[in-house]
Amino acid sequence: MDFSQFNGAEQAQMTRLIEKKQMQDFMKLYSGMVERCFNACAQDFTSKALSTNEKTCVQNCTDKFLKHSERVGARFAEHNAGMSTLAREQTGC
Amino acid sequence: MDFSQFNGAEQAQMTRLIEKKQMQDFMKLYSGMVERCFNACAQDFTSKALSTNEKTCVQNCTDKFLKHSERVGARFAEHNAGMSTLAREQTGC
Amino acid sequence: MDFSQFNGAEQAQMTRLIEKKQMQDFMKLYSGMVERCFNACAQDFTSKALSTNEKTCVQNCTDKFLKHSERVGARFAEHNAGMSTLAREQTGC
Amino acid sequence: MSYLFGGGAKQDTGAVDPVKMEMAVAELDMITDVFNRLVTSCHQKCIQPNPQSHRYAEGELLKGEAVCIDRCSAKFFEVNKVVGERMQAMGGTAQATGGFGGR
Amino acid sequence: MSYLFGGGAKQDTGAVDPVKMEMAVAELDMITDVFNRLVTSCHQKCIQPNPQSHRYAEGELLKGEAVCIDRCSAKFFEVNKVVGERMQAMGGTAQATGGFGGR
Amino acid sequence: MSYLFGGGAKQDTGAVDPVKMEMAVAELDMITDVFNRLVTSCHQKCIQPNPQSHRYAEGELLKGEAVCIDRCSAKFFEVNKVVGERMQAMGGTAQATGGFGGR
Repeated sequence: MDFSQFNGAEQAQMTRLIEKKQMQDFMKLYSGMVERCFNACAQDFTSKALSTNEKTCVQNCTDKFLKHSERVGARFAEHNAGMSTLAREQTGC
Repeated sequence: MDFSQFNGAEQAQMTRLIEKKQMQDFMKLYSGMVERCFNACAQDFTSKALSTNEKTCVQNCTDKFLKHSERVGARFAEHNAGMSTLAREQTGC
Repeated sequence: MDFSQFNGAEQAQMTRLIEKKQMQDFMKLYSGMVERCFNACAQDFTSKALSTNEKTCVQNCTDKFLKHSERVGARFAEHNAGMSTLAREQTGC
Repeated sequence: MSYLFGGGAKQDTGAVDPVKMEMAVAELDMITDVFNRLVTSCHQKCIQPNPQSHRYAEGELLKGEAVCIDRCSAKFFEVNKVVGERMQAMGGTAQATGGFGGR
Repeated sequence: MSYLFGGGAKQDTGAVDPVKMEMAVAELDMITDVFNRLVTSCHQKCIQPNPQSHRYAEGELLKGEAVCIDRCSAKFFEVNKVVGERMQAMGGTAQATGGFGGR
Repeated sequence: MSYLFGGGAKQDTGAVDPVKMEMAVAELDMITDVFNRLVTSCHQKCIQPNPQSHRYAEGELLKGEAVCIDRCSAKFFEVNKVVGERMQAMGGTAQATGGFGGR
């Protein structure tokens, strides 16, 4: 996203909106991970407590998912940076 | 959620927001149930009318899903009540 | 949706809201199609470039999905028109 | 999705009633939510019965697919009606009438 | 979903703090998001283990289904707690405490 | 997700243009929507090829998983580009250029 055509007031409002969106995204990441790791790891419903195996599975699932998201985020950022450079070269701006 | 630190104006606005969210949640429950029960029950596309079996299936699916949601909601409320009590005991508030 | 009980100011605001929603829906259609066609067509992760087969698959998937949405939209509009007519006949308005 | 919304006309201007607007927005949201679920469900039922093997050999809707979409949509509307009736029967305050915003 | 929200009382009126409201709305959104995921997950685990063959022969919750829902919910709360701890351990700024808005 | 957004600088203040803000918010929403779908799709393709049998024996990304994620992301960007071109070809007004908000 390129905010260079935004004036000061617009940039300030955009910053607030991005912060709000980041908080929402963080919470969605969190609840999405709960659902994902629950579905992958909780298999036995003859007991109401997590077994040791299930708990380890949830911990690994969480760690791995966070590392996955981070790596995908790095590729995404590179791609966007590449697109911006390309656009600048093509338009001469 | 604990609104005890909210002043009157804030509580009033929060009440309006919660009512709005409840309406949205209700509508999402409704459309989610249509999708879920359609996917579970509509299997035969050689006809455009629901068969008697399909219709019964949709009715049972709806009834069961509502009872399921209600039971999950009761467990959820108990859990949240327990967490609040625990937090009060730990913090002494 | 029936806006006949809306006054001018309300209609104007509603029109803006509908335009905003259409833009959001369009973007969701777009990203949903990317996900769908990616999942259906990208199968081989021994290479980072799309194969010719995969690319053709994505093109066909996109074309077909757009035609599918259009046809479903036509049925949906007919259904809603039918419901409105029925309601008018029943209520005499 | 312009085909979803008509629009009557009553040209006296006036103040905007926020509650009325909120209800209208909620209705609008529900209509598009239902529409999106209809698109997804019938795509699964009619276009992608076997996602693993399906390779999208052509971009046209096949005759059988088009017929399936029509029947699938009709069944979806019926399910919508049945679910709405059931929710009302169970004491829900559903205003659902089997239409999606149609009055 | 009225059972999700209690509400204390402190009756001095005053100005609305927009940041406080935004935090409260975000928390509210997260609670309902988690609740909806809980409903979906336990429905999959307890009611629809085999969607293809399941034809919904009755509208009541069977005894085994009810027991499964209770255990499934309890496990889901535990998973919620473990994920929250793990995110904090990995340097996340998660305020998650194992509750959903409970303090 | 701070890595997604850069931010130029042009310090003259002024009035906020609501249409411009709305376009920017819509673009922001689309970027995060695409990003979330990318995360989910590549998680399915690379980390959870068989959810039933997968028990998460370790919390690290395995070498093969990391390589898969890189290739999966690259393919996803290509699919994004092809879908955007196709929508334009079919008369869509898509401003999609193969980037996600990159200009």
